[in-house]
This record gives sequence, C-alpha cells and structure tokens, in this order.
Amino acid sequence: MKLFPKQKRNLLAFGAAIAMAGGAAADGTFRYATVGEPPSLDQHVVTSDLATTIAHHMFEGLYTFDSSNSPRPLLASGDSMSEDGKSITISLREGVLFHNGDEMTSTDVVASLRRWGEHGSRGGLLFANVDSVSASGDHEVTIQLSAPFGPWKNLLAFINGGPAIHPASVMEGSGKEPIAPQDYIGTGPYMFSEWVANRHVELVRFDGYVSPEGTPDGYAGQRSAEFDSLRFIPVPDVGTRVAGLKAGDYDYAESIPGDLYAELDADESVRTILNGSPIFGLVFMNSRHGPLMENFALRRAIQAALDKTAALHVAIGPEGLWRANGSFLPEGNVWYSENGTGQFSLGDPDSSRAIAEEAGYDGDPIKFMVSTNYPFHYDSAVVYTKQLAQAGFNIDLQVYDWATLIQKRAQPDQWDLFFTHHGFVPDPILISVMNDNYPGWWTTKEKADLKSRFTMSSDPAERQAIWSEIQGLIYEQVPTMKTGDVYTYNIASPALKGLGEATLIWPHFWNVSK
Amino acid sequence: MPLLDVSELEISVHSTGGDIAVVKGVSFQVNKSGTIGIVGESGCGKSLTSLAIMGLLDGSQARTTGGTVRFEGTELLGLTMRERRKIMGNQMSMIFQEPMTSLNPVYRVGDQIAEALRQHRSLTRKAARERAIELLRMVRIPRPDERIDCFPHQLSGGQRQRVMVAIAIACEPKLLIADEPTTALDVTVQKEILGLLRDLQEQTGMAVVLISHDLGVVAETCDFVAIMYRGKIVETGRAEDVFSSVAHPYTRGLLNSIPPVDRDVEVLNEIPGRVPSIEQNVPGCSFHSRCTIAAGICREIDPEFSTVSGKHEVRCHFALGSNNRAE
Amino acid sequence: MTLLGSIGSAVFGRWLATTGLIWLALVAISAVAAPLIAPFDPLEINPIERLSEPAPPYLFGTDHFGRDTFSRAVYGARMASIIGCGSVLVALFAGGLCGMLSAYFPQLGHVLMRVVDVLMAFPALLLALVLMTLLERSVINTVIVIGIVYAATTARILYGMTLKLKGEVFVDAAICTGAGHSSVLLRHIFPNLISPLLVQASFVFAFSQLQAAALDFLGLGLPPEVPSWGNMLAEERIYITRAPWLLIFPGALIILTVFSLNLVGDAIRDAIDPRFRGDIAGV
Amino acid sequence: MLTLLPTLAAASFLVFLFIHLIPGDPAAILLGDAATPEAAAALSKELGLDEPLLKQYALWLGNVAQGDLGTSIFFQQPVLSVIGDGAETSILLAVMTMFWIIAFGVPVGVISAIRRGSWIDQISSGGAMLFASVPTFWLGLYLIHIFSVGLGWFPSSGFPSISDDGGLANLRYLLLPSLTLAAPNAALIIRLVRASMLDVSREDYVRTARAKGLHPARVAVRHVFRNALIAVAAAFGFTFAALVSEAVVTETVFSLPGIGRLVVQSILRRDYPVIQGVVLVVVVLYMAVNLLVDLAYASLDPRVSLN
Repeated sequence: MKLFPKQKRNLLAFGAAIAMAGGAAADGTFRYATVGEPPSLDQHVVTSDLATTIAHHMFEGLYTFDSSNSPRPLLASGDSMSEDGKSITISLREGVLFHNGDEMTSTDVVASLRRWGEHGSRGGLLFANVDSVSASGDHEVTIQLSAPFGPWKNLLAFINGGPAIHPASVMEGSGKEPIAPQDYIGTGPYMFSEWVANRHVELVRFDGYVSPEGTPDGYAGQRSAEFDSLRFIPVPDVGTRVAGLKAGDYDYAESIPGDLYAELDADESVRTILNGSPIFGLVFMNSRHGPLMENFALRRAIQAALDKTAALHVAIGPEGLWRANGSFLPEGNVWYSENGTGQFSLGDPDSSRAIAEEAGYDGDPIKFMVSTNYPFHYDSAVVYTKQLAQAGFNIDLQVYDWATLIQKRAQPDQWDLFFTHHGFVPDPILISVMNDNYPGWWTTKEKADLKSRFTMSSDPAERQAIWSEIQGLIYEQVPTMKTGDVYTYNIASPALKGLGEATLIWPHFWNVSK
Repeated sequence: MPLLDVSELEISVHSTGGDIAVVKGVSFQVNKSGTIGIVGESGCGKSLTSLAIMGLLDGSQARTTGGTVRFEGTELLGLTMRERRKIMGNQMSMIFQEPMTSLNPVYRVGDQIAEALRQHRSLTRKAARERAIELLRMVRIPRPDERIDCFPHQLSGGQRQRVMVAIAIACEPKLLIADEPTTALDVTVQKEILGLLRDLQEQTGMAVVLISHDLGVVAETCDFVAIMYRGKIVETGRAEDVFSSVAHPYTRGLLNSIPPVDRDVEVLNEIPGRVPSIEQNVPGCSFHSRCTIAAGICREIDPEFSTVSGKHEVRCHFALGSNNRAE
Repeated sequence: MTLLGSIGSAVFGRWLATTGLIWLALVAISAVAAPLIAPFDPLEINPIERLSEPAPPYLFGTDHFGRDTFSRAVYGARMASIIGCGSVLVALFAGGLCGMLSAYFPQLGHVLMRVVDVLMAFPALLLALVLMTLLERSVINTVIVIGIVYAATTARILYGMTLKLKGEVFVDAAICTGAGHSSVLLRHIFPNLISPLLVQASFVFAFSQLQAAALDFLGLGLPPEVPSWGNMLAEERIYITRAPWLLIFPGALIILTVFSLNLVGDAIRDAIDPRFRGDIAGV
Repeated sequence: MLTLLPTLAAASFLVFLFIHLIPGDPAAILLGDAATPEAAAALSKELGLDEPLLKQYALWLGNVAQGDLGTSIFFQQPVLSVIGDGAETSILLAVMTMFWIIAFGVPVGVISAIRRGSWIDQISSGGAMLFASVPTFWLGLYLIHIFSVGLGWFPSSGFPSISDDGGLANLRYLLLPSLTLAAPNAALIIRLVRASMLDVSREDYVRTARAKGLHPARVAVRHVFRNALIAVAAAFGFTFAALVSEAVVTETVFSLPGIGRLVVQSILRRDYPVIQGVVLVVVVLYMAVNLLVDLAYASLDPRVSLN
C-alpha cells in the first residue's frame, strides 16, 4: 500500500509545481480513456472487447487479421493441411521472445492451445473437432481434427476469447480461473507493467520484441512500439471522456455517443475515428421457456412489429453512424447476405397483430429485459416497447443493471426477451446465436443440420452459401433479432501520428506515435 | 459634582410597530462612594437602564434615544465606542445576575480575571496572575492560588459570583453596577456577597448602583433608592426617607409583599393585577390599572414628580401620607 | 400566537422566504395538475423532433427521444413531491417513533439506538447504493431507501429532544397525576415535538431531492423511464454542449426547489420554540 | 473503542447479507457476454461462490480477524492493496476538501455572524444556502466544462498518484473535485458557524467580556468563536459522513480512482470482497473520525470529560 510518495518535497516545491502545471504529461506515455475497468486480460477466457483492446498489445496468437479480415500468420510462419483436411501442421517463427526473455517454442504453443481448448471461452468451438494437439518439432505444431473444420484459421486468429500464446510455465496448472496479472507474459510489442486497480493498466515497450515482416495491413505485418508506455485509464462517464480528451488529459477516448459526432468532427482539437467494423444489437428470444418457446409464428409477429430504423435514429443519432442492415455481417464483407432481410424492419403493427392472433397470442405479458449500462440498449428497447404496444403486445419492460441481467438471462423462467449487443466477428461461427448454450438456447434440428454442414466444409464459397441459409433460418425461426449495424467511433488527439482512418475491430497503437 | 448623573434617560426597543420607549425620563445621581438601589419588578426597565449606563446595550434591540449620562462630568452617550471601552471595566464595571452563565466556561477563572487587568493595565502575564490571586483573596475565595486554575464549572454559584466581583473590581473602578447580584443565590450566600460588596466599597471607596427587585436587600445596603415601574421612576429619595414614609401605592405594594421576618402570616399581600404589556399604550398614570386608590384623574393625566420631603419625590396624584389623599 | 400563525409571520416577514414559498406552491400545483399543465405526454417519443432547441411548442426544447422537456419537467415536479413527501413520511414516522420511544423507554432505547448507530455509521449514499442495487429501481424503493437514511438522523434528533422534554416539570407532573405512558407520550410530549418535526421535515424534503438526484445520476435511483429531474439530468448529461437546455432546465429546477425548501425551513426554525435552537442542525 | 466492535460486526454482517442477496454473479461478468452460463457457473464454483452464505461469511470474518481482507474477484489482487490505492486519492481529496471548507466556511461564517444583517451577511448566508442546494454532480459537470474544457486551467479528470511523475503537482487534478465537494459542505459549515456564533453571542459571558471593555474583535474571537467552535467540531463528524457520500458522486464525475468510485463499480460488477472491504474500511474510518471529534470536543470544552 503506497499512500505517499517516495520523494519528499516541501510545500514550496509544491507551489512551484502547481505554477508550472498544465499538460505536463510525459511524451512517451500514451493515455487511453476506457469505458471502464477491464476484467482480467486473460484472452483465453475473457471476451470483453475492452480487455482485448488492451491485451492484444501484449499477447499474440498464431494468426491475426489483415484489413480485409482475412487471417494472416503472426506467430506462425506458415501452415499446411493434409489431403483429408484433418491434419494441420503449423510452423512457428523462430527467435520470438516472451516478455520474460525465453524463446517461444512449440511446447508453449501446445500448452496454450490445450488450455484454451479446455477452458477458453471460444476454445470449445474448435476443440469439439480436435483429437490432439502436439509438437511435431521445436518450431512446429500439429493439430489433428476429428473431421474437416472450415473455420479453424479464423478461430485461431480471433484473439478475443481466443488462443493467445503464453509460456508453458504459465499455462501449467491454470484452469478456468483467469491467470493473474503477474503471469501476463506474452510476445507482443508492449509488455505488462502494472495494473493499479481503479487507476490504470500500464503496458511498457518490450525492447526484445521480434516483429513479423511485411507492410502493416490491419493487424498483420510489421509492428513497432513507439511509445514508452501505454496507459489505459478507466473513465466510465462518457461526458468526462469527451471533456478529458478536449482538455488534453487523454490522447484517445473510446465509445463516444453518436449525437456528439457532428460537433466533435468539426472540432479542430479532436479527431474522430470510426470503427471500421460495426457492432450490432441483438434481441434474444427464449427458446426454452415461456410463450415464445417454439412458437415461431408469434416470434415473427414480434419481428414484424418493429421499425428498427426509428430505434436506431433515437439510440444512435446521426445517420452516418448506423445502418438499418439486416445481414449479420456488413455489406462488402464476404459473409454478406440478403437472405431473409426482407423481414428485418417491417414496422407493420397491423400484420403483426394478425400474425400474433393466428399464433394464439392472448395478451400474456412478455418479459423484456434490458440494461441501462448501455444507453443504446435501453433507448432501443424503449422504442421497441412502444412499437410492440401499438401492435397489441403486452410488454413488461424490466430494467436491470448489466450484472443482474446476465444472471437472470441464465434462468430460463425469468425472461422472454433480452437485449444485448455483439461485436464484429470475422467468421459467423463466432456469433453467439450459433452457440447452443448461449442464453436463448436455440437448438432446433434445422439449425443443427445447417451448423454441422457449415463447420465441416472448408470451401469458402460453399460456407458462404450455407451461412446465407442459416441467416434465412434465423429470420424464420427468430431465435434473435438483429437491430442494425452501429458504427461506434472513438476520438483522438490530432497530435497522434500513424492512426488509420478507421479501426479494424479493436484500436491498436503499435506503429502509432505522437 | 456627582460621580454619575443620569438625566431624562430614554431607551427604546425596536419592534415591528416602530420604536417603543421602554425607559422614559429616568434621572438620578450617584455621589462618590455613594450607593443607590434601583428597585422594580422584572421588565420595569431597571436592567436596561444599567446596561445603558455601562454602554452594553445591543444596538440592534435597544438603544438610548434621549437624555444624558454624565460620568465624572463626561457625557458618555456622545463618546465613541472606542472611548467608552476605555472606561468600561476600568473606571466603571458591572456584575450580573447569573453567576452560573456569566463566566466563560472554556477559560480558567484566573485567565478571565487577568484578561480584564491586562486590557486596562500594562501588566506582564506573571504580574497579572499575582494580582488575580490577590483579587481572589480580596473576594474571600479560600486557597486562591489553587482556585485560580479552576474552570468555572468546578466552582459553586457563590464562588463564581465572587469571581465576577473580582473581575469587576480588578481595575479599581469608581463605579460598580451590580445587576441583581444575589438573585440566583441561596439566602446565606446572598448575605455573604452583599457583605462582601459592602466591605469592598468601604475599602476602595467606589460607588455602587445596585439593581434589585428586592426592597429588603436595597433597604439594607443603599443610602439612596429609586423605585421603577414600567420604565419610569415613580418614587425616589434617601433610603430612610422612602422606607419611613412610603408615598407611592406601588412602593407600598412592594413593601407589603415582603414576608415579615418576625411573625407568621396566613396570606401575603400581593399587588393585584398584572403589569400591562410594554407595547400597550396606557394613558394617565401607568400604575392606575393595579392601584387600589386610583381615581378618574389617574386614567387621564400622568402625574409629575412632587416633593414629599427633602429629596424624597414621588409621581402620584394621591401620594400616600400627603394631604391630598383621596378617601 | 398559534403555531401556524407564527410560522406564517416568520415566512412572510422575509421576502426571500416568501418567494421560496411561492415557488414551492408552484411546484405543488404542477405536481397535482401535471396532466392539465403539460402540453405533451412526457413519455411520447418523437424521433423527428429530437434535440430541438427551446422554442414553441417546446418551451424547454426536446431530449434525444424527442420528448418535450417542459412536459417532463412538469411531471418531474410530481416525482419531486412524491419522493419528498414519501421520504419525509418514512423518515419522520420511523425515525420519530424510534427516537421518541427510545428516549421514553430506556431499555428499548438501548437496543434501538444501537441499530441507529449502525445505520449512522454508513455514509448515507453508500447505504442507499447497496439497498438500491438489492431492491431494484422503483419509486417506492427509492422513497424507502432515502427515508431510512434520514430516519436514522431523525431518530437521533428526536431522541435528544424527548430526553430533554422528559426531564421537564410538566411531564413529571403528568406522570404524578397518574397519566399512562401513551397519554404522556401523545398528549404531553408529542405536541411539543410538532414544530421541530416540521423543521426536520422541510430539511429531509430538501435533502431527499439532492439524494434522489444523486442516485439517479449513478443509475441507481428511479426507473429510467420515470420523468424525474434527476433522471433528466442523468440521461441527458452528455448533451452539455450539444443541447445545453437539457441540463440547464432540470438543474435549475432542482436548485430552485431545494433552495426554497431551505429558505422556508430556516424561517420556520427561527419561528419555533427556542428551546430546541441548535438541536436541529438541518442534517 | 471496544463498545464499537459489536456495531462494526453488525454492520459488516448486514453488508455481507445485502450484497450477496443482490442478483448477479461476478464470474459471469468476468467472462463477458460471449461466455455461456455453464462456463460462468464453473468459474463461480472455482471461486468458492457456491458455498453457503454463512460459511462464506465465517471464512471472510476469520480472515479479516487476521488482517486479510481477501482477494478481489475482478482484479485478482489483494483487496487491501486495491483499497489502499483508492485510499490515497480519497484521503487527499478529503484533506483538500476539508481545507477549503475550513478556509472558506469558517471565516465567512464568522464574518456574517459579526456583521449580522449587513449586506455581507445577506450575500454569504444566501449564497451558502444556494450552494447547499446544488446537486454536486451538476456543479462538477459545469466546472469541468468551464475550467477544463473552456479555459484549460485545470485538468478535467483522473488523478495520477503523487508518487507518479509530477509528484505533488499532481494535486492540481484534485482542485476542481475538491472545490465541487467543498461547495455544499462549506455552505453547511458557514450556516453552522454563523448560527452557533449568534447563539453564543447571546450568552451572558459574552456580555461579561464586553463589560471588561475588550475590543469587539477580541470578544468575537476569544469568547464567541472559541465557544461556537464546540458546536462546529461536533458537526464535523456529520460533515465527514456527508463527504464520503458525496465523494462517490464526485469521484464518478471526475473519474477519480478513489474508493467512492471503486465501491460503485464494485457493486456493479459484484466484486463482493472489495465491497465488503470498502464498507469495513469506511465504517472504521467513520468511527475513528467520531472518536477524533469526541477528543476534539473534550479538548475544546473543559466541561466534557472523557471516560
């Protein structure tokens, strides 16, 4: 517990210091205002976007994404696949150092992949199809699949809830519980320095960093740490984040409300940076309990009542920051599909009422859970409630804090609808509705069939076609309703050099200086 | 020249309906080493009069609106506060009714005595302390060198009043105003304090203005007496004159309400009725509503002073013992 | 002079307090007649008119839902009154009873005042935070939580006053003439506590407004859809530059109301029995 | 001090009970939205959160008795060090706030009592009451807006430790927050000082002091103010509790890493050990402050004796 400074200064010095105060931050420090305190930075288990924003500066996976969201080698140097599509051999870059000075070898990779496969949040997706992972050389690992599995490289490249590579010594004995900060040892351009609870997480430049080759492209290519340190400072109040950036107390601030965009964009002292990949809201329906269980017609009635555009307008604001897009992945993306999107935003209370009547809806209350922790959830839910009421639905809007909502949604008898949002993912298999265990528990036979075909195939064109069918099924069975794409944006100090026009998924600050 | 010459003093209090004169036309004199007793029921203006003389009227509530107060020939009412403070606690000092609350609870009594001394005399801390011990001895507090370090709450009521006296006489004043100094004390302690005052007066030759509601106390102590009723002096004169031939029915009433010491009585004679509120404007003699001998004239004309004998004067149309007494 | 008479003259003797009383009357009228005064439904969403500047027909502009800020402000007066009256009722009833009984029955007081000590050891907002997270956001819960917080202070104050009264002659006299406990408490002690309770009520009312606004700000007060001044500030606080009216109007309403309550409370305090001067710290 | 222990125990048990009754599982929050309920339940079990409540409380109490407040679920750091770091901010904030309160509140209260009814009194009394009527967060928002964003005089938010680069100069980060926090409390102190000065000035011993011919300033300071201090000191216990409460809001507005914001965030993410730790520390602190107030009271008033 350090309450008072090591250096003792007298009041005179204090006075002098106050006098010279004002923007006296060290140039080598980059200050990032976050929406809050990240949970653990252990990428295997934690799926928070904020955690990844910090952690992907220090942890790296075998692959990463370039600007077109295609997987590219990061710690891997190359790979080959057996003819039957069941054996993957990945060669590793040599000479890569961990922050503790040890060289990364296949032992570390195998240990990391195994722990991720067993305890990682998204590890199960891949490892359900993995027979074994083994070292086939000092710098080579082999993954033996039980059946061909198309999305393997995307899963290995997606660092959020993904397979970051740690030293085997750290992986030893670590289970479900996130690894502790003192064990944050990775291979990235910045390394862990300190996590002062409530104050900041600090990363410092890793001088022994061995960068991948190539022109920077998305997260791929050359990486170089230009700052002495990166500080991620929790600033939960959005007004304070904006004010703090304007006042020069932060270099970068994330998650700014849409309504301030025009004003901030026009402000010379602020640079706005759109996120290149949209996030999207999802309203899940309960497939395990309650009036909506298996009553697909009633679900379609609800879907038909909603005018998503009006909600986006209220919740997000300026039109450039949202798109009433029914496809789960945005236009221009390889996974874009218009299948089913005709149902996306009908906003037709009359036909909704008719369908609901036919589906046997008798005015029973429908419990709709939403959290105020995310204003756009709440704002959208308010608009939806209104629209549903017009279509004759009896909506019981239950407002909770996020922690309570997460707890309640795990109990099938507590809810019928809940609101959440989803970050951009490069492969649809990662979308939560595809996970049978995700609350909502969408487990129809049609889904199971399509899903198994989807994962078995490695042919990109075939997989895209199957995904399009799945999306159609989602609009038919309505396990969840997409609410539209939201392009969040961050703001930065104009002094920063090397920032792209837009961020890919999470902002990154290698190759950035001021 | 009298030491203190109060003439036509008028004091007004501020109220929502405008200023109300609560003390009117009060005049009396005190000679060097003389003692005057001012007697009256509570609310008659006697305390206000004493505070006005001392210069302690709180301007926001009551202030002098007329008359003069001369002390050793100097007109006090015309002085600046700064000049008055030089006299206050120095040549003229005061003790109050409530010994329990008149001392500051957070300071030792020695410091409170020394404070008065050091205000008017340039004494060192040590000299002031020695003088304070001497003063405590003068007011007959036992073991003064120990008591000087006591806090007020550690002393009894009588001792606290002695400390008050010590503060008052610290600078050897020429005039001491004692506002009901014994009212709050036990009878035995009352006697001791009065005796102390008398002895001190003999030792130092100071004059005393004794404010009291108790005619008995005044009769014992004073050589001159003024009786006040509703802001006016109604009877004044040498103590022996006044008490031997009471001229005002109010004074008579006061005397009758003192329980006789030498015999048992069944019923005490009270003055009937109540003092009319000060805000009430009473035409005529202000005492008429309670007076047993009031006649028509009393309700219309406020009587002027008439001489009974020598310096004995009275404000009454039908002064008792005089020839024009009504039947 | 009667109690009401003396309070009346105390309030009307000061122009500021009089202004305060008039303002409070306006708030009360708005609270009662909100549907008649408000030109719009305070919950009506209108995306096209969102963030309009103050101009007819939107006197105070509109918020990011396109709701009329003036109508919400009018209904906010209703919320302010409900929160204030409710908290006062809970605080004065629970706290007052607890304090009075504790002082009157020392054995009971020994236990009850310990409980009050425990409550007092929690900073008010911390206690409210924990309780609100536990109880879920609702009007009644907010009232109860704020009421409990001030019940503790009220109990302390009344405890002291009742002890003081218990020592007075007229209470002894009543007991000597054979009056029962309830009769002594109700007929002899309680009437003497009415005016200090009134003062306490005005301060609890005032503080409950600030406390409720703070809870709203932290997202733990009234349900967000309820049009209260605190919610209006909390929900629209990011618009401080984009739509300043959204912060200025509700903020000014809270300040004016609390200010008026303090002014009137002060005036009443000055008017009441000087016996308790200093006992009521206004906390 | 020993008599306070039962209070402390009761308070800690109540808090323990309350926060565990709140729905929500820290494990689920830790893992994030994409994690399944099964995964959360497994982690919850690993953290020992599925044990019976009483057993968990007994365990916690046992550890506390040995000076161990446990480990934060969210930070995976000892609660004591988490709170310790927040305490630096909060204590410095409280000290600076107290400084403003005393530096402004006391003199203004004294002057307006002495010049009762004058325009100075009217303005300062009215102003004090007005400041006591302003919601702290509203004031804070505007102070940031005007003095940080607009004029650029002070930093807007955050607080790097004074052991960080910049040393004591970092205290400038606390200027606006402490002023925000001081405003309503200084207002209360102004009113209190004024009221008790006026009460005391009606006392007989003040008349005695004036009768000594003392200068009015000396009467005001040595006699009136000195006794008014007794009532003011008693109120500082209240002020402290109010400060802690309002610090929660102020630390949130200014994004200060103090224990006020820590406790709000910990409640939101159900970090039970931290909530319990903070409440324990705050209650102990409150008791300590009250003890100090009692001591101050006794040293100010010779009539009070400490048992």
